[in-house]
Amino acid sequence: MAMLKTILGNLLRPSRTRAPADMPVVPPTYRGALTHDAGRCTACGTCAFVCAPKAIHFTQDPGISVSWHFFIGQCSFCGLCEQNCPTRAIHLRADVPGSTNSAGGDGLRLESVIHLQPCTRCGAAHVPLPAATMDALWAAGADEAERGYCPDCRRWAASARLRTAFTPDGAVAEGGRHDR
Amino acid sequence: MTADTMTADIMTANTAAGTAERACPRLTEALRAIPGVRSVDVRNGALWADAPLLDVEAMAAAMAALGIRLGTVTAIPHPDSAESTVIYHYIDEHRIINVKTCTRNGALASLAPRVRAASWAEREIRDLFAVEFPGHPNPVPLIRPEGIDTATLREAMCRPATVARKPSSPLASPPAPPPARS
Amino acid sequence: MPYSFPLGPYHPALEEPFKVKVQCKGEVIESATVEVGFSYRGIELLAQKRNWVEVITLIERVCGICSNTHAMTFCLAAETIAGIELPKRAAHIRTIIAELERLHSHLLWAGVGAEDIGFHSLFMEVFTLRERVMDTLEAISGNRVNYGMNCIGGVLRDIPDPAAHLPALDALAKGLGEVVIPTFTQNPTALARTRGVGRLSREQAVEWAVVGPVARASGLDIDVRKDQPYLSYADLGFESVVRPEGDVQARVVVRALEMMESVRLIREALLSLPPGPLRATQGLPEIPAGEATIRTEAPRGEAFYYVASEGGASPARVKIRTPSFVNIPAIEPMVMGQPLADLSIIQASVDPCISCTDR
Amino acid sequence: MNAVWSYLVAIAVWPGLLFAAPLGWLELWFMRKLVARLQGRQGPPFFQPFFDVMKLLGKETVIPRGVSRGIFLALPLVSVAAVTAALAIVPLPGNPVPSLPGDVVLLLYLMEVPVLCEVLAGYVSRSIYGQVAAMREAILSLAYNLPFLVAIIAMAQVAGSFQMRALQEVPYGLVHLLAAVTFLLALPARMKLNPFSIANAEHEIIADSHIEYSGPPLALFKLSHAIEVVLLTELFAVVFIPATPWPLVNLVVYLVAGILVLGGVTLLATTTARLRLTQAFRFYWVWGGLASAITMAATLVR
Repeated sequence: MAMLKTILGNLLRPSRTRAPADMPVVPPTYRGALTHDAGRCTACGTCAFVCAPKAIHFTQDPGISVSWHFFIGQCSFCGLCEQNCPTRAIHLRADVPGSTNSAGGDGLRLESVIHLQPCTRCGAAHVPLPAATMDALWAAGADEAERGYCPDCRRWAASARLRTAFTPDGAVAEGGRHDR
Repeated sequence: MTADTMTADIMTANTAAGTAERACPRLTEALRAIPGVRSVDVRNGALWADAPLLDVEAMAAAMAALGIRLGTVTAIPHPDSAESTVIYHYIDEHRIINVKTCTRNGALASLAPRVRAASWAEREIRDLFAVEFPGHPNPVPLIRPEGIDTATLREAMCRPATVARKPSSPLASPPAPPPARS
Repeated sequence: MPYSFPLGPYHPALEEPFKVKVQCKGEVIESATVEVGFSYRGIELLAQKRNWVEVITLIERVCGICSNTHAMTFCLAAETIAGIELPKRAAHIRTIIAELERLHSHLLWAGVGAEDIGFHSLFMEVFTLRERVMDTLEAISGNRVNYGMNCIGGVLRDIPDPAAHLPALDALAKGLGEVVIPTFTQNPTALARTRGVGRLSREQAVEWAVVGPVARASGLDIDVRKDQPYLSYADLGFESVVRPEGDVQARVVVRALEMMESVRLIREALLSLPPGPLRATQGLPEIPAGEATIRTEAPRGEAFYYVASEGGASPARVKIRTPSFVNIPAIEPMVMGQPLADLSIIQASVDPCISCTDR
Repeated sequence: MNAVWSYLVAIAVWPGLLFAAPLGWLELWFMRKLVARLQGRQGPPFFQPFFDVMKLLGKETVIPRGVSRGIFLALPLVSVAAVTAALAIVPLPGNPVPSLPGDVVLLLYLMEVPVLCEVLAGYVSRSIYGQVAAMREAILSLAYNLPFLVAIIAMAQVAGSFQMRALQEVPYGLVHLLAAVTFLLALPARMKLNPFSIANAEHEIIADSHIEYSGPPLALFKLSHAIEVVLLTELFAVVFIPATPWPLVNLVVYLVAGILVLGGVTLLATTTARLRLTQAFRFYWVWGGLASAITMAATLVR
């Protein structure tokens, strides 16, 4: 009798069928397609490392740019790239539908170009820090010239400063030019 | 599993033998009594019995007497020979009892005539790693189609994995095609 | 005249490719063989060729329904090897997802079971309920299946507002208590198709070493959540559901009552979600050499994992023994002597998951 | 109008093919829509049964190897022809065919032909699923024909004649009620609806006995089923619903009665699971037999 009551109740209620037009409410946590912010990416390679189906890969134009590539047909929407990205450059956006690939290999392919800059000290091509990060790091008093350094030169500069602090008499050894 | 790690296991087994005694004396005693069992110890919350020359049928009889069911059987092929490590995983509802042994000439006596639960596990191992289980009542392929050779996975599983340990920046190395998966 | 009747590998009663081949005389089944392996994927091999982060994504795809169980059990094994203690909040969240997944799996099963006895209206009601579970899982994890909640050392996603999911649980308990359970246990036609059908005695259950709801419906009180409590089950208090009859009806009832217990567990876990970190470790996992065997109670029964590490970048061996792998062979004694018409509901009553079996 | 013409009109136009096919589709649509709404679904659009048949007409006909082409293609034709001819006998208002003595017997015979065709279709298909379906269909017809035939024969007994018009003119009484119940008992199995959808149990035997049929022959079987639905409901209405002196009112009453009967069996179908063959057989021989016995007893004590 439970069934009879239920189905007669259904007759009075509106139908539960969803037409394509009435899309269900997408929760904010929904894992849609990827978006990549080239301005935040440091090309560290973590996203490609954690991506099990290898939907993400990098190509580079040596000395000029690094490109981040994404193909939705291989993506499993696990969200590990977003979770593991140290600079939060990747987001799985709820407002971008996830299922847009086809067997033919077409579908969403993203390419995002990260332009390299020559280091102002050693000349090595590197990914510059995001502008906001630079402003925060070199806010007051720091050496403005370090803004254009590559990570290795920044490390060298920091260690040089540290050494200066320990040996204030100024006997800073020259060199420290890392090989790259 | 290489021979080195197996010896290492045996060494830990000898030092940790006392803990097994304390955890479940009756079970440890029964395990020790199975012909071929060299040592019993507790590791990672489970009982591990090491028995390279295990008498498989005696183990089945002992476990049946204790009323412990067989969970499954794991085989780990050895890369340098045709032998495989075989682990019998018994489950007594409160803990897992693992009996580790090794194939002899690529074969081990079948448990299936006595233990129903071993039938599919042994058929699968035979399909994947070419471990023979003489005495199996129904030695037909389980997961490979008829006509395809045994040892579907053996070679591939023995091949060492080429997996990066850490993420690497594309800038750190000259551009190379992504490594092909084996 | 005896004839052989193949159910599968492609058949409307089976959602996945496996085959029950029966020999019949009249309408009565005289012998049966179960064949699997139509879609073997070699995940155990692939797991050795992936790093410890990728493996979780891979293992999660062992099964489409109990994906979380597999990822979670693998993570538990890796955590055991590395000696990582799971934060309390992470354990609670894992428990919530595991029980939601059980609800989702059992409801899916109840729907398929209803279809197999030709009860289409019940199927519709059950799947409407299942939709609520899926919505809840999506709201928590962002995905309807393959939730990607687990990482070695904890969970990746938080449940910031536990109370928001309580209305869905209320609706579920109402739907189960007022429609699904009464229909399965009182509707005369549903009873006619399930009572006394596909009997597996306690002795047979022991002999075939079945696990999970199939074992509990045959009077074997085995449940990993009770026997060897993991995650938060010891804190939340767990009651296993056991029926002695061993027929399809008992399996239905066991699953139905388990769903009620799951609803209770989820509610309590949500209400008592402890504060604290989500992960015990930061960054990418480092797993030392070692080996561990872990079992958890998947919706279909006990899932067993053996994970070995040699301290490398990837696992040295991952052995997956899914509950279906031991439950599916037991279809053979169940269908023996039964009418052909009951073959589909009997094979469905063990909730065979071929994705798990052909991992 | 001479007799040949009236027969032709009755078979081809009214109440035959030209009207019965759309009416059958309408009734099938009504059932599907009602089932959908009872299950909380949207349901098919109005023209869906028509689309289904039209789509099948455009598909390729595949004949299994080793199956006699003639029999394979003849079965659906015979099935459609038989149900249409049966419908032409039913004295619906405006039916040009004169009532003949003994046409009830002819009607009952013609109504068995589509069942026979289905059984044969399953047997000749060389498919194990089709053969099991055919076996089920054959056994089930033995079960439901007991109350079905008794309901009609009881009415004939009361009328004292095996003529449709005589059945219609029987003065209203208890036998009408009992026979109607007995008839309705047999109806779900006749229409292959739950809980007696045993011969077309897709989760057990993939499909019904037409499993090997495709394209136009399958479309003819579908058409035959649609006309059979009209035939069964209108036969019920004509025999068990009291007629008024106005033919047009009668027509409306009959159609409404048919729809109501369909609604009832649909409601039953949506609240039940499918029974096993043995259970259905037992049901019909116990409850159907009981109803039949009571009905027959009522005709005697009257």
